[in-house]
Amino acid sequence: MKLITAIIKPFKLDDVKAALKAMTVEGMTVTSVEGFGRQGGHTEMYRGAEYQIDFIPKIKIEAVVADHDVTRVVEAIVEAARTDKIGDGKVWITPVEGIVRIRTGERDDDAI
Amino acid sequence: MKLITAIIKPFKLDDVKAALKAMTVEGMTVTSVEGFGRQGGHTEMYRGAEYQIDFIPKIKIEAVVADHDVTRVVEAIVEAARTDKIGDGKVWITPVEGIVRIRTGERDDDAI
Amino acid sequence: MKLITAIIKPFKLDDVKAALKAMTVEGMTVTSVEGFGRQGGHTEMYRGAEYQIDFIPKIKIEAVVADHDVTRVVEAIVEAARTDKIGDGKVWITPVEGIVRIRTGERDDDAI
Amino acid sequence: MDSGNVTWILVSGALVLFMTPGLAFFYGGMVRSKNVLNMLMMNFWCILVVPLLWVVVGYSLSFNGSGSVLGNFGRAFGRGFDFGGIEPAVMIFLATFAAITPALISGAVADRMKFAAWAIFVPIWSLLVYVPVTYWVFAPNGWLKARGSLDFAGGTAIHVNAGIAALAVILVLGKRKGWPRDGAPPHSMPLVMLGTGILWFGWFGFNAGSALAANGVAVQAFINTFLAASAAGLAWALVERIRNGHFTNLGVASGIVAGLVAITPGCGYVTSMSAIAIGLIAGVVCSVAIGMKFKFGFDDSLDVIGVHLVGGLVGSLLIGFFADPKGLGFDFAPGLFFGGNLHLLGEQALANGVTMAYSFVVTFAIAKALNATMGIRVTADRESEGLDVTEHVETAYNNSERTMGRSH
Amino acid sequence: MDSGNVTWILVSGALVLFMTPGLAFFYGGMVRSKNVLNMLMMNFWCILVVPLLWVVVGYSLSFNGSGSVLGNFGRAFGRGFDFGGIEPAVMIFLATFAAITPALISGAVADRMKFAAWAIFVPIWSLLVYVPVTYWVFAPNGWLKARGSLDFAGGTAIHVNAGIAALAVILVLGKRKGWPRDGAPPHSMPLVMLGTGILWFGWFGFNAGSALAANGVAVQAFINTFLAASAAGLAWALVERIRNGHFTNLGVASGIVAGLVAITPGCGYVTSMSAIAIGLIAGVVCSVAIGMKFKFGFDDSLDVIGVHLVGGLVGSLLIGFFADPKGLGFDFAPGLFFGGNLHLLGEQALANGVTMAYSFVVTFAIAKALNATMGIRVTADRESEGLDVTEHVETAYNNSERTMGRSH
Amino acid sequence: MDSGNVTWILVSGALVLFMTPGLAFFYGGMVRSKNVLNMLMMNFWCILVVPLLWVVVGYSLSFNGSGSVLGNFGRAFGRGFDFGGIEPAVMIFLATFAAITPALISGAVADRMKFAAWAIFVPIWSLLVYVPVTYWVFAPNGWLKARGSLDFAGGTAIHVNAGIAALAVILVLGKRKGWPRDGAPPHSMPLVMLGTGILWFGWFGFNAGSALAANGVAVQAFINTFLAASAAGLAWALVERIRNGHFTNLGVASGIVAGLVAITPGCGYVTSMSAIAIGLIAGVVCSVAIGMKFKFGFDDSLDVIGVHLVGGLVGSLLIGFFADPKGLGFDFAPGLFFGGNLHLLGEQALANGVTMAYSFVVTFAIAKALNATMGIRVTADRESEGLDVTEHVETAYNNSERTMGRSH
Ligand SMILES: Nc1ncnc2c1ncn2[C@@H]1O[C@H](COP(=O)(O)OP(=O)(O)O)[C@@H](O)[C@H]1O
Ligand SMILES: Nc1ncnc2c1ncn2[C@@H]1O[C@H](COP(=O)(O)OP(=O)(O)O)[C@@H](O)[C@H]1O
Ligand SMILES: Nc1ncnc2c1ncn2[C@@H]1O[C@H](COP(=O)(O)OP(=O)(O)O)[C@@H](O)[C@H]1O
Repeated sequence: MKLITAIIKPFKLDDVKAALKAMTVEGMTVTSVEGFGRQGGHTEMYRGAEYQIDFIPKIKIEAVVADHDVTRVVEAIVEAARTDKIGDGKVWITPVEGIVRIRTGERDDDAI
Repeated sequence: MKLITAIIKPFKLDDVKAALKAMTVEGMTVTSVEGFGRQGGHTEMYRGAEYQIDFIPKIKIEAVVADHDVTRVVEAIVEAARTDKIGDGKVWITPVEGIVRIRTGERDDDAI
Repeated sequence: MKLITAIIKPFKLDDVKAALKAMTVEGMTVTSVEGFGRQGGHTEMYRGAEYQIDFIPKIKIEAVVADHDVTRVVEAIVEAARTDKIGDGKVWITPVEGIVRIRTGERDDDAI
Repeated sequence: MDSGNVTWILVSGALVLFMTPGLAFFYGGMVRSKNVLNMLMMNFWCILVVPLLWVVVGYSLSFNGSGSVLGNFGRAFGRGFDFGGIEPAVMIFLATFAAITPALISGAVADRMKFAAWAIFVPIWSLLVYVPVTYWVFAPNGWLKARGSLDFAGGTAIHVNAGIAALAVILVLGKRKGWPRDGAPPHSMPLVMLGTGILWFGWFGFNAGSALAANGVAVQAFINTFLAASAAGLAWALVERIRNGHFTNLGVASGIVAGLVAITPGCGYVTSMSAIAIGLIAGVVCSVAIGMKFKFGFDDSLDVIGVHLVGGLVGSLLIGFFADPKGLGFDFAPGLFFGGNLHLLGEQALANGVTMAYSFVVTFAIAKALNATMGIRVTADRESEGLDVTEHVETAYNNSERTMGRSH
Repeated sequence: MDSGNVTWILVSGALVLFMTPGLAFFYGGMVRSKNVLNMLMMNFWCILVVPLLWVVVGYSLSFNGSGSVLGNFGRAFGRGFDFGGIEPAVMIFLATFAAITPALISGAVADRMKFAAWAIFVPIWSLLVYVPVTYWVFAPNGWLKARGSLDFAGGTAIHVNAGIAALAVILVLGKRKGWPRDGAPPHSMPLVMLGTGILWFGWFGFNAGSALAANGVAVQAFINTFLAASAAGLAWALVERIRNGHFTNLGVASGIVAGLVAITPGCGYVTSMSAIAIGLIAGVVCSVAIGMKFKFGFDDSLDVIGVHLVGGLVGSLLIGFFADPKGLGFDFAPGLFFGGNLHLLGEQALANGVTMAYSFVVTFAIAKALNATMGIRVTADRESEGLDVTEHVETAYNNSERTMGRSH
Repeated sequence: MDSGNVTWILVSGALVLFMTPGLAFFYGGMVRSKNVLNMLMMNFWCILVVPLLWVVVGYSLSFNGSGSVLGNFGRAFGRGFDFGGIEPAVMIFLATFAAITPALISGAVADRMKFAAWAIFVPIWSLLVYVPVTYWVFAPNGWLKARGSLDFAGGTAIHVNAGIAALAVILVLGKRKGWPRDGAPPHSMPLVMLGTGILWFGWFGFNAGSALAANGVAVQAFINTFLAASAAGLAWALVERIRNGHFTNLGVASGIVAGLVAITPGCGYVTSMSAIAIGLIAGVVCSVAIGMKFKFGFDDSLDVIGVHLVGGLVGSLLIGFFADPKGLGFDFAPGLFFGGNLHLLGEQALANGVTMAYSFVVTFAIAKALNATMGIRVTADRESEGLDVTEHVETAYNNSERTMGRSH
């Protein structure tokens, strides 16, 4: 199994979710994060003082998937999240050595 | 060392923390996340327009533990987080290649 | 490639970001988390009832870096985040098997 | 009709109407973020339903009559008023009192009551409990008033009444899951403090407006309202500082409200220094009284009993000591400290005792009846998931930047 | 000068001024957190620019004159007032009406209008639309008033006027990206409810203050304002309960505002029971009317048309049925239900028809002209990123514990 | 006693009381979320402690006397008042002024002052600084007033006084860690805007209420308060637009408050057009003045000096130019633009100079003394962790769904 982590633009979440649902990825976990990257940030101004805000709201999606699904899932995410504008984000893959479904105690591929 | 990641129901955090504390896991990091899974979401309604909310508040716990502790810790979490109802969440294990305690510079098992 | 995960004190984020920027780490993702550790928490009191708050606000930084950068980056983070007081946090390293830049489809070291 | 008096009554009415949203924020800030909309809704509901009921029959039954126990229908459906006189203004001013009284109860039932049951409870309780008690205490011929008890702006009829009713309802409703071991701190203290500010602001209308004219009594009631709130806020803060080592915002807020409750019955009967004394006493007593619930094991979520019942009783009984007709220059029975005898204190005790007994019994019966028919408690699952989503299909805060699909 | 009347007018003025921030929170809570400051700013802008304009020329053109279509400059630059008389108080009281009227429109253009365009739109619209319509409807010699139409506190001149103007602007502005398929729930319902509370509180000044004296009419207007809000809040809540199964906070809030809008034109012309009827009707009609936008495909973000245009029309036309001079004891044309004929209803229809036609055409022209010159819509990128950061370089909520670099 | 005047004073008192929570939200929104409760508490503390002090001795020493420098104890402990007269209403109205004045200072010391030190500072400062300055400026025989300086509602006695005191305290207190390099944007701009709305609303009571009667002066003060706030909000917004390219909410909010401050001393002495001029000038001057702190290196966290000291001075000195007894039709010294000579301007300068000198020296001494005995600054650790948790064992926002253990 692998853990697929995707950093995407917030307004793309609905699309990515739909894409994953369509390919029967049945679970994922979503976190509100802030990203720093080439996209750069913006400046805010309060009573004349400038604040450089380097961090931009992003959404992180984590999904543990079976090995044979990894490529498809990554592609689906990339497809759904792309706007072709800077800041679209990344998807990365890390190894998972085991997973348990808390409710049933099922393990590994059964637990995904 | 391994990184144990658990997705649990928010109101179970206190129990899981107590269980981990009891087995002398001395550190963990907690994030408010939203989960998508079999549990399904709910519908909200504002001025007659329906919003399908697919994401449910969950808590993510991350703890880096020594290899020999992994099984015990996973079991303790599963035990403490279970309500036997859908949506109880998952626990998964990923490899960690090194860890440093920032304050002291201690490394690996000493740093956990 | 490796994923470097750092848990730091919130007010150190600016310093860590500056340090990483200085060494041309061009991307990272930041999450507001709560930490449980030796630092301990604090007590709050509402109408005479005591609440033991075990969790302390922390910042999690995640950065995927090329293998040859790992040591430097970890050291830079440790350096920048240290206050020598308890609760400074941890940095850990996990393996990454692949990464894609959503916008361009570039992969691995090119995508970082 | 004196334009100054009319203005005073109308402004006071607007202020008291504003108190119910204020109460909603005061309570709403204290609950968890998953239950805040339910709390707001329970309060707003009272300013929808009760005023209509009040104009249709409530006012007439509460104030219009010559008997000693209940009014008649002489002012029902808005009829019988002299359009050029002051009475319509007084009637609508009093509508806000009728509305906020059941709203007070909502703090006790927080986090677990079916909204449908609350929706029905409010008008029934208003008719069966609020209306008769108000007649006894306030109507010119009401028997408790006629015997000589004093209640300037609603200590007995409103705070004691609502406080004891809260106890009756929660005895039927039961404790929240996990209580008292588990809990959650207020989800938004700034919201609590906003509610506190609005309540204090509005309470000037509540108390000083109850003079029903812009005269010396109104001024004194205004002064007393101000000072008792300050004194009780200070007292509660100091109790916490001494007992626990810190000044807390929630302590100050609670003290302010306790002081406002306690001065409500006596604000037109005591001098400034007595108002300070009443405030200090109420702050100390209520800050201790809210511990009772843990001792006796009733889950009064937001301390309606500790603040409104106890604060109301304290303030009402202290009239028996502090009432000072000479100091204020108009005529009523003096309290023990100002040349009176035990009679006034006895009447205060009787009025509150009768109110508590009646309100408790009838409220308990209403709650039992609703529970037997429709059920008054949400399921355990709904309680865990939160009442905002399950009872109202809404979420209080959606701070995300996300866009989502919508259908209609 | 009667001190009670002056007090009433000044207090009412303060209350109505407070309504604009209230409206800002009501609207601001409903938008996404990335657009809330833009919404607040559009509203606050109106209380900066319009009152200045009002004192300089607006009031004079709107009220001072003997012609039937527009006033003159006799009171321009604050001149010509009798310092000891009531007129200065009335002038400043009315400034708050002028200010809140364009603010109402902001709810329709939410999330996508260039702030610079709004900044210019507001004073132009006030001068070209608000001022003449106000003269026709309210000035002693205004032609719609002279013909016999009734508008006590601004149903036609304010709500219908702003509502139809909102339609004109959004037809030029276009729909938000993704609308109607995508959307986002209100980012802070407590903020919406706070706005609702402030609006209701302030509306007593709006309606009852419009009597311009603390007299029996003011009292009745106060009562009617109260009851119509309650009734409409209840009606809207019940419609939702029956249609969708739940009582919602946003439903209650929307109903309260709809009721307040609907009673505005008639609050000084109907009795209490009629006010309840008007509130109930408005609550039902408006809760259905807000669905129109999906049917006809205009993106009225926060339902300004469904609530203010429709609510204002309902209330204004219902005067033709419910106006009751005998019931209130002073002199004006009776409605159909109280001995009148169709004449009044006809005049109401005419006044609203004329207002709608004029306001729509002129507003459309202003919006087109601004669009042609400076553009009134933000770029798609700015719309996605949010208007707070892109238009105002500010963020509403920074709940982080983080410290950041600053330069100045 | 005229019922209209009493109503006006009481309503104004309620409005001004509401300003202190308003100020708390205005300031509280600007600090970080870890310090907001400390900010609220510093403000609420003032409405607990100061009113009690005021009734017990403050009012008597500030207003009751025949000497030129200080009052006597003739009204101490609430005694000596004529129960049927207007004085008790005036006394309690003025209590709200006494309370908000030290509250203004809290904005300067944000994020780093020990609450225990603040708790003691407030009553001491009130007695040693506020009371005498008030006597000089306002009491019938006060020496600055007797010489001929004008201060209608508290520009000198309140804003200049509090502003310079803020400077004295922060010189003892020192800069926040990391200032000026590091900082944090306001944690909740909606809270700031709410505070702004409440302040504006309440300020009508502050300024127009200071006429102490519902007369022509009150009306003019009301108008001027309105217009100066609008004009200054607009001016500040335009300065930012020109200088930085954007209209910001915080700019508008700051401008509104600056305008309200600046019109406070002159609101009963100038005409509407002058009020607009004063507002415009104050908006421009204050928006520039808040940059001083970076230049001179004093850490005035929320710009109390830039807004209240500078705004107060501007408004007070401009009386010397704009005072217009003929325009207003009652009797006082005219300003330079309306037929006066330099005398009035000189007196204004003197009154403010004396106030600044006295207030600075005594406040500095109080702060030094407190620092030497108990310490006035929290430890660096507490400053980093935040004052809410460390000083008040509370957290402002707990938006989690989590349940936690509790003991009691
Ligand atoms: N090396 C990295 N490690 C972790 N997250 C990264 C990394 N690089 C970028 N990100 C995340 O991806 C987001 C987008 O990256 P950015 O460089 O702005 O644009 P792009 O994805 O188009 O290259 C960032 O905001 C950040 O959250
Ligand atoms: N494959 C997955 N990868 C990551 N997180 C998952 C995955 N499947 C489920 N989750 C997380 O676990 C939570 C519970 O899963 P769900 O399918 O609803 O119920 P259950 O755990 O009972 O099977 C989800 O809300 C989500 O946060
Ligand atoms: N084993 C662990 N796994 C994950 N996170 C940890 C672990 N131990 C500590 N942390 C994180 O690091 C933070 C600091 O740890 P703590 O033990 O308090 O101090 P120190 O870093 O000085 O040893 C914690 O608040 C927590 O977020």
